[in-house]
Amino acid sequence: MAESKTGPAWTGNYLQDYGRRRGLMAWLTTTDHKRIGLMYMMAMFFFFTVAVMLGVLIRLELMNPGMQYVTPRVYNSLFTLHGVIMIFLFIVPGIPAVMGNFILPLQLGADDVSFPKLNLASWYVYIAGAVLALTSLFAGGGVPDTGWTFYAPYALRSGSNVSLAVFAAFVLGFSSIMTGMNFITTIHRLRAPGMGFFRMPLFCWGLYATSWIQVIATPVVGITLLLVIMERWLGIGFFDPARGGDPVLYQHLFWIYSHPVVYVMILPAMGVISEILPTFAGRTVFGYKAIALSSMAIAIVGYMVWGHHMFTVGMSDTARRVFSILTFLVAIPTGIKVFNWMATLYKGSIRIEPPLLWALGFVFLFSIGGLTGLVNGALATDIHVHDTAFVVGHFHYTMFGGAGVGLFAAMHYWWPKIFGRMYNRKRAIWAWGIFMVGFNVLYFPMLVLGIMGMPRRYADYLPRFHTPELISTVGSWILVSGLILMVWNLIRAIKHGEPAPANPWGGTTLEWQTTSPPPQLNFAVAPTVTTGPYDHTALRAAAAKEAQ
Amino acid sequence: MHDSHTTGGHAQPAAHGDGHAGDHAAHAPVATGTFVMVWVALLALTMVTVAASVWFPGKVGIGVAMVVTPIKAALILMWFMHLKYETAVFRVMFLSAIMILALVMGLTFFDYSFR
Amino acid sequence: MAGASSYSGMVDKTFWMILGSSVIMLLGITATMILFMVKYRRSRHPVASDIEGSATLETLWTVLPTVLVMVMFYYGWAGFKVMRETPKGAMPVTVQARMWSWSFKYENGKQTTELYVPVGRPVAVNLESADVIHSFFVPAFRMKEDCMPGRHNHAWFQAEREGVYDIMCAEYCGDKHSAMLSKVIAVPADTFDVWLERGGGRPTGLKLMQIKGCVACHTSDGSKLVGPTYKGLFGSKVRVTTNGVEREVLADEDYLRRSILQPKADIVVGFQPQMPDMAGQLDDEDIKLIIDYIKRQ
Amino acid sequence: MHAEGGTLGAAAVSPAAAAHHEHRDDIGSKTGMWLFLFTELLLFGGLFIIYAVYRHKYGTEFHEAAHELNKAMGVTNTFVLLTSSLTMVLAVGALQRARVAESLRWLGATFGLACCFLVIKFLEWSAKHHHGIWPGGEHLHAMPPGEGMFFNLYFMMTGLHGIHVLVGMGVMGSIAARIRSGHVSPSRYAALEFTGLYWHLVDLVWIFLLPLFYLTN
Ligand code: HEA
Ligand code: HEA
Ligand code: HEC
Ligand code: CUA
Ligand SMILES: [Cu+2]
Repeated sequence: MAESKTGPAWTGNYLQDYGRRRGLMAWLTTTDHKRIGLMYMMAMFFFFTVAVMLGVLIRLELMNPGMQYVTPRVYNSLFTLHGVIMIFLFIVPGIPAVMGNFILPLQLGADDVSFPKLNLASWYVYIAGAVLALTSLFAGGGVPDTGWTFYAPYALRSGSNVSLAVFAAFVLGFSSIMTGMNFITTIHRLRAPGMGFFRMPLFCWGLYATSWIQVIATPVVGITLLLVIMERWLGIGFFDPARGGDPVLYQHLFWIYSHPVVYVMILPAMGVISEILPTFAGRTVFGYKAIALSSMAIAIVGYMVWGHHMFTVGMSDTARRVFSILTFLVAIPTGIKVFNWMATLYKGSIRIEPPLLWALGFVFLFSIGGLTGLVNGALATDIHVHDTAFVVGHFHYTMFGGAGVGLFAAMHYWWPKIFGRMYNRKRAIWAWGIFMVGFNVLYFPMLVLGIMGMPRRYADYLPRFHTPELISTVGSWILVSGLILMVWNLIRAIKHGEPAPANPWGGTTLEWQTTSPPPQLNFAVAPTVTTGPYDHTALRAAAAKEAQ
Repeated sequence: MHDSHTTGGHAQPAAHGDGHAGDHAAHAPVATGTFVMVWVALLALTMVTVAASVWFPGKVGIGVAMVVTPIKAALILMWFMHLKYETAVFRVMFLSAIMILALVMGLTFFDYSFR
Repeated sequence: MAGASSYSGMVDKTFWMILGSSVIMLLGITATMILFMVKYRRSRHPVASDIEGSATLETLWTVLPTVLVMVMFYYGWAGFKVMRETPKGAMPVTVQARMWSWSFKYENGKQTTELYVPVGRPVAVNLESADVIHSFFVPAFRMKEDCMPGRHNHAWFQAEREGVYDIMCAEYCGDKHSAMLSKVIAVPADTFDVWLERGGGRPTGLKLMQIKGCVACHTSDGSKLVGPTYKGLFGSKVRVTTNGVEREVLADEDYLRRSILQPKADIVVGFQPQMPDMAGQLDDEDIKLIIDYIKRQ
Repeated sequence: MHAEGGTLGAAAVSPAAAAHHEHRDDIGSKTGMWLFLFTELLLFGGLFIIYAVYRHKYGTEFHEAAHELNKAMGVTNTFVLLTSSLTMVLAVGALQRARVAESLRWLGATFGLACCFLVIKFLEWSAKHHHGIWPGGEHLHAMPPGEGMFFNLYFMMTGLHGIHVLVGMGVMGSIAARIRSGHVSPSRYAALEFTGLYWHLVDLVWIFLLPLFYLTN
């Protein structure tokens, strides 16, 4: 056909309707990876908002000793839902399904992912899982109250809607697997001409490692959760001590998935940071191969450490030692990443912009999270802090301060690309500042509480824990203010922001070579690659020319 | 669905990726005789395991099964499932998946065999 | 909070060692970040240099952290080793956990709801659970080990100072998880010996029900908690579900005994099957005393 | 899901381009298919871990319980399934050689053998059911824990495998229809090839189930 959508005659972009269907229907039937990414974003933020409210409610209840607003039973449901939604609906699909979907094909110089229909299907499966999860709240039997870990035998006995919630997690797992399969294939098959594996942007490497974990670990928890349902239904007794089953085996199977899955959360976030730092330092990344390969190392070693969640369940002492030493090993590739990031700033030409601030916030908060992980990993100390607020502090620092902040960094970095608009810089920096303060006021006291001996999942506590709990609750309010400011700033930009140029930050990867927002088929001219991903020489030459 | 705006044709499928040039994964079909031989081998190996378990129940029978079953699996994978004729990428991927499963099972037994 | 067991010092030392090196690393990283941010910002350093990497540095920051984490592992292991090696001659105590109470059984049959221990003598705890997983956590002693249904986990400690220390349940176990508290009361060894000999023998029915935590779920005054009340129970007709079939049974002695030993056999209509399986924690004589008590309500 | 493997793969190119000139990435689709097979493998992998643990814990009980299984039926079923794998590769080979009718015949044979497998399985299960050996059944409930575990594992693992056989049969049916309508043809046979891969995986899993359950005494 004569008119070309990406040629000079066509000025539209993927946000505008094209083709037969219009409006909502066009979105719901789209196979465009960019639109699917946005649909994930919408759905995810809806659930995130729900879970956030639950989190704030938890803090409100814990502000003072004694029960104030809810019964213990309701409290137990609160943290269960908060955990389930945050993990299965928000942070696991978070960066891969939103940012991965949008950015991966662009960075590879491809039109779309390998299986666009599967991609759309995975969104629907995600929604189906989410609907199931929400149904479990209202269907008879009561809100699940097991914690997000569904430990047997409590989960086998609880009269609440555990089966439905567990089934929801099972369905969501499938969505995650589909995304993983899609990304691996896309990375293997659709890289632009000239882009060898070691010329791939580091975000793609992060997603590649992540996808392997999704494909290989998720089925294990799938079958485990299915067996929990069978057990509740038919009493097959695999995990029920009354029938000769072993509850510890349930924990093994659960963590065989759920430890690797924490790297599903963090690896893409680390990828985002590896993109942002070179861009704003205006130089190439330091130690490209080390960062790329350490992602794979984390993914592989990450399979071998799950036992560190079980140091007190009565595993053999040998197993405890083996898992402890392996846990320490997984910290090393993470350390390599952090050090290379620091070195990337060295002798750069740094511009302080909101994405960079979020990235540095990531490094700071995630380091605290990771380093507290070492306290958990050491046997003697984990015996004391296991299942206390210390662990709660650790995983909020890693998941929220790490993966969550990584997502926020990605949003600030790619927002102009996604919507073609700039947000207000000053407001973004304020929001970041308030967030950083609120975050630490909220979660640092939890580390202290844990060391003092405050167990987690406690609806009520002894008076001696009062002061840190109170400080923490106040922190949650500061955090909320910062986040609301951030979200408002971003949403406002979609309508009222300045139009964004194709490459507002001076990035070197392929997504910056196309217009903002990108056209429906991503690139007007199919890109070819002749250099590594972070080669700034061309940009610098262009800037020098302009200065003359 | 989008045919009102067709691209200038820059959509690039597998022209690059892992470095294959526009291949459609076509191999010369494997000879039927090869498959029949594999099948005969599979049946024979099955008989071996069954015989071992009937005549030498216990350790020997189980030992034979533990050696023979992976061989049968390899036959299926290599010939029936074509792994022998695919690029190395597939074999590497398959081995990694199996290694992870083995690793995980092994680590689990650090708990069960020491308590 | 100060440690009060023989090995809490080891644990704290490990903790400070890891925390110390972590703080140093965190401060180092943060300071570097800020320094580079100031020194190399575009206005002061307009032209970046592309440094691709350095094999020396990569090796350095692979090897040094490896050494460091191995030291951390070693400390953690050393402290843990002490925790796992119960000294010979330690006094055995059985810790019985159930939804949502603790009881303690001494070798001479004495049973309590608070754990009395002698200062300066090792105590070996044998951990049991009647229903779901609980976790025996004494923060001041830096000790924690789960009570697993169907298994016997073990741990030990030795109180170094007199005092009263919290026991908390650290594994989520249902509605009153956060109320599953008790105390360790560490007293001088000679006082302890006197205490242990006093008040031995079998408790009364009511006392037993307090010790075994029945009172957490049942009352005698007609109000219902997690479980039904005992008031007017004996001799009444109870609607129960047996294997999914609803039926009416007479609450006689046999029924009561079955309710206690195999609580999942008949589930009273209107209640969840949450009652712990008390078979392992009560003997025949105990059960008789309890039934006698229920009869009188 | 795997059924779509082929079609989705064929649609890997953006639709706009597809309208223009036909593009497919068979290797890409095959990569996706293998990834899917890995997830299947790991799904069973979870059960294999459980089996290993309880075999370790209840060795003697497992040996006792295995006596109750019908070895002859298990072995027959193995032969049936192995043969069906052969007919499956022959179906693919025939299509590659553009012998469509022959390919359909081999596919039909595979389908028939799958039916045969399920019938034998059904007879076996109903014999057990008859004796109250059934998940949740009272005889199974009354068994010593280890033996109960053996049978519950047996039902879960062969049950999950049986579901895979059923799904495989469904896929074969739809592929046969698509061969007949020409959507799957000697020049685009990937969908049939992937059905084959899936079917061999089902076979592969059974190869392991045989010694684990039937040859364990
Ligand atoms: C994004 C999620 C995420 C990430 C990335 C991590 C990362 C790590 N986690 Fe965490 N963890 C969780 C999420 C995460 N965790 C969750 C959700 C739980 C609780 C689940 C539950 O029970 O509900 C948990 C629980 C948990 C436990 C169990 C605690 C208990 O219940 O008793 C342990 C124990 O070892 C642990 C350890 C670690 C370690 C060693 C790392 C390492 O990967 C960290 C590596 C990072 C660093 C070390 C910091 C950065 C590096 C440097 C600054 C360089 C210098 C470093 C060195 C020289 C070492 N985690
Ligand atoms: C990514 C994961 C994640 C995130 C982000 C959070 C966020 C928060 N969590 Fe989280 N938490 C978990 C994962 C997470 N949590 C998990 C897995 C558990 C364990 C559950 C279990 O034990 O089973 C847990 C448990 C847990 C506990 C322990 C409960 C207990 O053991 O007794 C507490 C207690 O304070 C807590 C508090 C909070 C608070 C106050 C926030 C909040 O701070 C969040 C603050 C953010 C905001 C307030 C955002 C405000 C913005 C808006 C309202 C607008 C948003 C709208 C749009 C974007 C459109 N959480
Ligand atoms: C975790 C809470 C809990 C504890 C602790 C508990 N029970 Fe129960 N009990 C229940 C519940 C719930 C029921 C009703 C459901 C059922 O029949 O299993 C019940 C039922 C009973 C019944 C039958 C009552 C009737 O109305 O028919 C008896 C008798 C009984 N319990 C005795 C005891 C004794 C004795 C103890 C202590 C040794 C005890 N319970 C401890 C929760 C508990
Ligand atoms: Cu018992 Cu928590
Ligand atoms: Cu972990």
